[in-house]
Amino acid sequence: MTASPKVWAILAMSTLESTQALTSFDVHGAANPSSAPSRRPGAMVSAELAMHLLRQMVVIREFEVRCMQAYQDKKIGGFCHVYIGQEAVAVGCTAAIRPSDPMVTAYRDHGHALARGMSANACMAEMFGRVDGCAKGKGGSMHMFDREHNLFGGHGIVGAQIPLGVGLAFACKYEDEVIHERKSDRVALAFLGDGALNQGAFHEAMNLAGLLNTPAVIICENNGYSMGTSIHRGTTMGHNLAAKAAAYGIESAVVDGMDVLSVYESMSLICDRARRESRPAFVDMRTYRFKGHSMSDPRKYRTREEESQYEAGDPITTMKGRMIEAGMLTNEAFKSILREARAEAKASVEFAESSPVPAITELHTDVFVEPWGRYTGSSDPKMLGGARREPSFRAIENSEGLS
Amino acid sequence: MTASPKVWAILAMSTLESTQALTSFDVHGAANPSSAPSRRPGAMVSAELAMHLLRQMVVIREFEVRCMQAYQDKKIGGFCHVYIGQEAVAVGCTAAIRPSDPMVTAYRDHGHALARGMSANACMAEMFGRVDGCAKGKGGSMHMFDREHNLFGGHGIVGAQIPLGVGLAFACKYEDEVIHERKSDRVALAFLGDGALNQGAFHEAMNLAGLLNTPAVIICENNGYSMGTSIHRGTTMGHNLAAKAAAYGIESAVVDGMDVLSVYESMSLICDRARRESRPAFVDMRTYRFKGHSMSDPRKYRTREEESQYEAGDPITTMKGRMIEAGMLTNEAFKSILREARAEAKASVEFAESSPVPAITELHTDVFVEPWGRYTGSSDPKMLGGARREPSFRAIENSEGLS
Amino acid sequence: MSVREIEYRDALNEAMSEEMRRDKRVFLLGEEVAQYDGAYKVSRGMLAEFGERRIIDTPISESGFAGMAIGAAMMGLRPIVEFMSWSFSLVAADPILNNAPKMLYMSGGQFGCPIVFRGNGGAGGQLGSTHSWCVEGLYSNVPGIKIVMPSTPYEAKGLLKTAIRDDDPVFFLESERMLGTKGEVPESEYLIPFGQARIARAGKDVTLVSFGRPVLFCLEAAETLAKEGISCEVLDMRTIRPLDIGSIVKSVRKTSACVVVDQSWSFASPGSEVAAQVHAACFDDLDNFVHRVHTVDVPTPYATELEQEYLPSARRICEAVRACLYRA
Amino acid sequence: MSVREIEYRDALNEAMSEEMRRDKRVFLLGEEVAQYDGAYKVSRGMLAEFGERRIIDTPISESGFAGMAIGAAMMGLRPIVEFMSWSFSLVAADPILNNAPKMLYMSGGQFGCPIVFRGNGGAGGQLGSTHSWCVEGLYSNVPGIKIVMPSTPYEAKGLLKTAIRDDDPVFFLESERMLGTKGEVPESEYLIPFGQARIARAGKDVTLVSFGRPVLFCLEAAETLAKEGISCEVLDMRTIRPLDIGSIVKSVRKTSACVVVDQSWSFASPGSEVAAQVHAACFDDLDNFVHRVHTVDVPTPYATELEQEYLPSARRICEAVRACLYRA
Ligand SMILES: Cc1ncc(C[n+]2csc(CCOP(=O)(O)OP(=O)(O)O)c2C)c(N)n1
Ligand SMILES: Cc1ncc(C[n+]2csc(CCOP(=O)(O)OP(=O)(O)O)c2C)c(N)n1
Ligand SMILES: [Mg+2]
Ligand SMILES: [Mg+2]
Repeated sequence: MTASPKVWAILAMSTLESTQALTSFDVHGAANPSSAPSRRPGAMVSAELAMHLLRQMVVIREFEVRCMQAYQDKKIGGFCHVYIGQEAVAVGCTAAIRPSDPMVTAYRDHGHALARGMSANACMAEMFGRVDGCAKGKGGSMHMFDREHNLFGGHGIVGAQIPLGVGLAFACKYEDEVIHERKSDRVALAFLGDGALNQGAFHEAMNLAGLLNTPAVIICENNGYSMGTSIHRGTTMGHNLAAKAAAYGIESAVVDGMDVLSVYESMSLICDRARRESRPAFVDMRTYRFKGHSMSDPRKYRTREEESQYEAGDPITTMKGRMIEAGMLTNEAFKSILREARAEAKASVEFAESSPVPAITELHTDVFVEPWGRYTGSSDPKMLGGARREPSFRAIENSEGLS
Repeated sequence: MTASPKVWAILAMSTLESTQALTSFDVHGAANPSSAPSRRPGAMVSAELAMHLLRQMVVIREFEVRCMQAYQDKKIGGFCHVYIGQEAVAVGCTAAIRPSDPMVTAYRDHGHALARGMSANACMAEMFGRVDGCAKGKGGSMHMFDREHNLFGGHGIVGAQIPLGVGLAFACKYEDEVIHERKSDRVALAFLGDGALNQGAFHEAMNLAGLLNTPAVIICENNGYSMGTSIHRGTTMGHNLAAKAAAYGIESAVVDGMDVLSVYESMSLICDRARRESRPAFVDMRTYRFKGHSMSDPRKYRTREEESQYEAGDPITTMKGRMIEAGMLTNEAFKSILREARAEAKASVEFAESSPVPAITELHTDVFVEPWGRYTGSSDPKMLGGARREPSFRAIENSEGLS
Repeated sequence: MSVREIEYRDALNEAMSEEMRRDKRVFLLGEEVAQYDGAYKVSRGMLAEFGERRIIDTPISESGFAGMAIGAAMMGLRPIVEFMSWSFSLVAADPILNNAPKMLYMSGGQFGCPIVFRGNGGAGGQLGSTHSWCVEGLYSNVPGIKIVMPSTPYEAKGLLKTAIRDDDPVFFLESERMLGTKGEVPESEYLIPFGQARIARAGKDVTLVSFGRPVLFCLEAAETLAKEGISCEVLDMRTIRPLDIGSIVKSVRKTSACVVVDQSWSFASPGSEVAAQVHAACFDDLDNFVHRVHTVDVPTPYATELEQEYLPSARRICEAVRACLYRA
Repeated sequence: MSVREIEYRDALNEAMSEEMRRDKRVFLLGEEVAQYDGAYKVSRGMLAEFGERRIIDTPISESGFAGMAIGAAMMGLRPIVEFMSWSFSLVAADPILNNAPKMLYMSGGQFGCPIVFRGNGGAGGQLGSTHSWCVEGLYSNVPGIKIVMPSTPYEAKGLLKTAIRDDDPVFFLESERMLGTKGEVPESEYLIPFGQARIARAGKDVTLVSFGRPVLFCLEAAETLAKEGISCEVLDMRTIRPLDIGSIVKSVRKTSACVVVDQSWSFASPGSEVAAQVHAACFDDLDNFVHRVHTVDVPTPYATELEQEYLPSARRICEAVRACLYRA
């Protein structure tokens, strides 16, 4: 809310390589930057941008709180994975790229959608299964797509989005260089969870990215758990994911995902290099999810003490404190941000509730781009369920072979 | 043929880590032990064993020559991938393990089958599609199985055998430790080609082996090519596969696969450790296939010069020379080995030719272990092809639900 | 014989636990099966009883651990592989379809593959397109596997025990929608053989053929139709492969009408197979063509109203029966 | 219009090359497609013409490069993905079945997936169990894809051009057994629309329905049967999805007899679907049930004698036709 375009120093990109001692509740293992004591000054961020980052994180937080509530109220169905605790990642990453840079993520995708620019209304309405949802209610919580904002989903199958992300990067380069014959400077982001590291898709995608030099930045949102499995129980070398990237000759960085400025600056550097040199990169983004895996997770696999330790590093509180310290924010101003975000989140629930249920005819749309023409396959409702003695085959009359 | 149990020094296990300069035709890249000049003395091998290794290599070579001929004569169908040039690998590896250690490989599997103990007759008859084949002619060249000799295939899908191999190791340990409650000391070998490194199955299997500490020794028969694709065109970090193993915290070795003694000694050490410590290991086994990928490969992707350079390091010639030098072999003795091997290979062709074609009824056996009992599914030939107006359902009479 | 009511999930748990007590070669592996007690609590308490050597948490590597289990099965162990959802088995399609069902054949009878793959199948929980697979629509085309779809806790327990003792690969398709349903299950041991349909409800006007959860929809429809004077015979097939066509034919010869209810997509499905086989076997017996009720031939929608319309339902079954009996 | 005889493989090559000249968004990727000129020489010369940015050799990572291509298609490119064999597509089952066909639906119409997956399918070359998949038996259950099976060089070219221009995912199933077969192909451009069967041979006694290579077996059988006084109408369906049931029904209403010949396993196959649909649509027209000829319901054997017996063949088609016409 400070009008002056004040600039200030932020944390540098964390590319910690040393093996630090584990703190008592360090779920990640060595090299956890949030426990790194010394921080050196790095690039600059404008007050405007700082405010933007803070505001987005707060909006996501408030949105997710409403989302949990709506789920408890059974207004949202299916699986629902909230992003609380990880806000700095999506917010910092999307701030570091351009609107024309495509991006793809997994099923814990509300934060990415909002950070990318999807309206809270469209996102909430999607979860309510309503026509004003980003996918008309056909995708749901795990499958958020936004063509306008270059968000290529929301994908429910663990790891499946990684090759897609490499494909987005490939396409940027191909489009710019082969079709338009100019040097490409786009980059694609592909997010994955730490559990997804163990899918073959990760391996194949990393090798392809490395071989074809696709400008894909592959970001492991390493929150230390895949469901109830801590990274060390599921992933070899979990304490040093750089080894995984090194297997493909891909450079990597460890970034403090609990610090939005660190995320922003690191990702800016990493993406700039990926653009410039047209090369992939891998990021071990250290973060933590404050809530359960999905809405039905008693979190017996970790202690409340561990949780509190991470909660003490809440990315919103941290950023807020930093901005107040820098004279960029007052408590008053923060309260109004919070108020606005709450109002926005609440409004999205109301919007979603009042948005119409999709017409039953929607069931049959979006199966194909090209109209079936004289399609006479079994999806013809008349063929199925036997509603009629003898189905009238739409096409019999004008049926003709080519020869 | 020397009766005296002479022993002699062999090459040490090659765990080269340094990056050596590439020789002009080095398909593997750095750290190719076959171009390493200095060799230090290592463990010992008895004359008897030396003779066994040489003889097996010669038998495989002669067998493969016959096999190519029979293929050209259209007596063998399907795909056929010969092992010429790589003999030292299967021979050295199988000599280093015990009969009770299980083993699994890919489709270039004749060498493994013979080295493991399958008779040339059974192997050749399988390729001829005859009842005396190891799988009664139902598997074919790519799918050689031998229960008696603990060979678990021969697998046609690139990479698919790697998780199976980890499963063999898992089962050894489980059987010995959980069922029989004694410390396990078995090890399982899983072979793969360098092209298979890029399958997701490799990644998932390596991670599982690392996590579960299965005593699986995973051996990449790195012949520098997958079909027409040199390792550097298909595999990131192809010059240093240790990086791939390191991604899973698995120790690895580079072994000179053109030198059967080196293979034998290295594998002995590696397998012993895997047994003792119940841990996996990865081996970058540097080798070369002298012939094309399969029988229809003009080998345009590499030069004849490169081929001659590797042919100069023929594992049989090398071993023969070494043994003559050590006074363990005469030219005469070698000739008789060759003669015997030729006779054996030739006999296998004759055997295969005279072995009966499987009865058509074999088509329907081995689908299930447990008899169908009152199975009435569509595999009933009477149901298909409409041979009869109204199929007689075997089971109608005695059909009865439980309630 | 004492009988209690227990949940479908507990019936599965009992089947596995009993077989694991009986045979040390049996073990369970999958994501979250051990420390978490199973994502859906099917393996609740099993880690405590059997220990971590036999109840094994795996990383999210379906292809890897399915393949690993197949290797172990070739060695004579008897793994039970839990797929948290059969929807996640697509990444493991190669090991489960190319290895398990063909090993015995390719090896000329040398290596069998006594393995059970089990997990939740089917849509209905608003999980959207990626998480709602009815894999029976895909996989039942493949010879060498047995496919089981239990519709009640009783069937779940008896069939799973048979599956674990079977020497061949078995695909065992449960339903998240049914895990909490209760039903009578005897205390004493029983097994249900494969390939024997159960007459879930006897009737005379029309034969309803189904497997798994849709059997419940059929029973619901039969109730409604009874009020209209239509008497339905409901066959719970229990296994898709082997298919007990004999029992179907017997019933259809009596009723002269057949409706098949299959929760998978229609095209090239178990439902098409039943229709085609009944058509062939009962050509002169049928008064109308075999009517079919499936999920609608589109990807699975998320919105609950669309999903409900998408699924086979008692309403749609009633419509099909009326049409089949010319009462529409 | 000038017509020449060219090989099936060259017809495919021409289709791709013409479309690549026409539209820079089209590119080809797969194992050995570039420097090796294609494992089966289908892409011969294309690297030379289009360069390595558009003809791309990939590592043996079917799941990875299929997924990568799908991502690129979502961005508006039009990839052609070559599977050296469809048998190798099982490792890519998740991207090709869970992503490509559902992207449009899940995104509410925002992201389409204009992609062609193509390669050899079917048994017959003594490749054994792992390498002989007829994936139409598995994949045709899934909505959102179009499945094409060309039986001649003419169909191959015209259908592949349509596939490349189509805005939806197309599975294009070629046959290694047919790559060398020659046929007439016009010099001038033509496209063949999807969902329109071709009457490969007109007849009046029985309708033979088939797709892909087995169409040739049908024609062979028809020749034999003609000598016995049986006149067969052979329908080459060209596409399995969409299925031109209209043309089938029209023919069956004329002949009153139908035999479907499908090289996949019988259970829950395109053949079952055709039988079930014809049964439903022609209930009063058929003089006998729809007879079916498939590969035998066992894993693919290696030995040539077993494999020949395993495959559908003119002999088995003749038997089925005679049985269907009560002439057995
Ligand atoms: C292939 C596949 N297997 C299993 C699942 C079920 N599943 C959904 S999320 C999840 C855990 C993923 O953990 P991680 O990748 O760390 O992401 P996070 O939930 O921590 O964001 C699992 C096992 C799935 N969706 N896809
Ligand atoms: C999943 C899969 N993709 C493709 C193939 C076709 N293919 C058979 S062998 C081969 C090359 C494998 O090379 P490599 O692993 O190096 O083994 P090598 O032939 O050198 O022994 C390919 C691509 C296959 N069998 N399986
Ligand atoms: Mg995680
Ligand atoms: Mg190789």
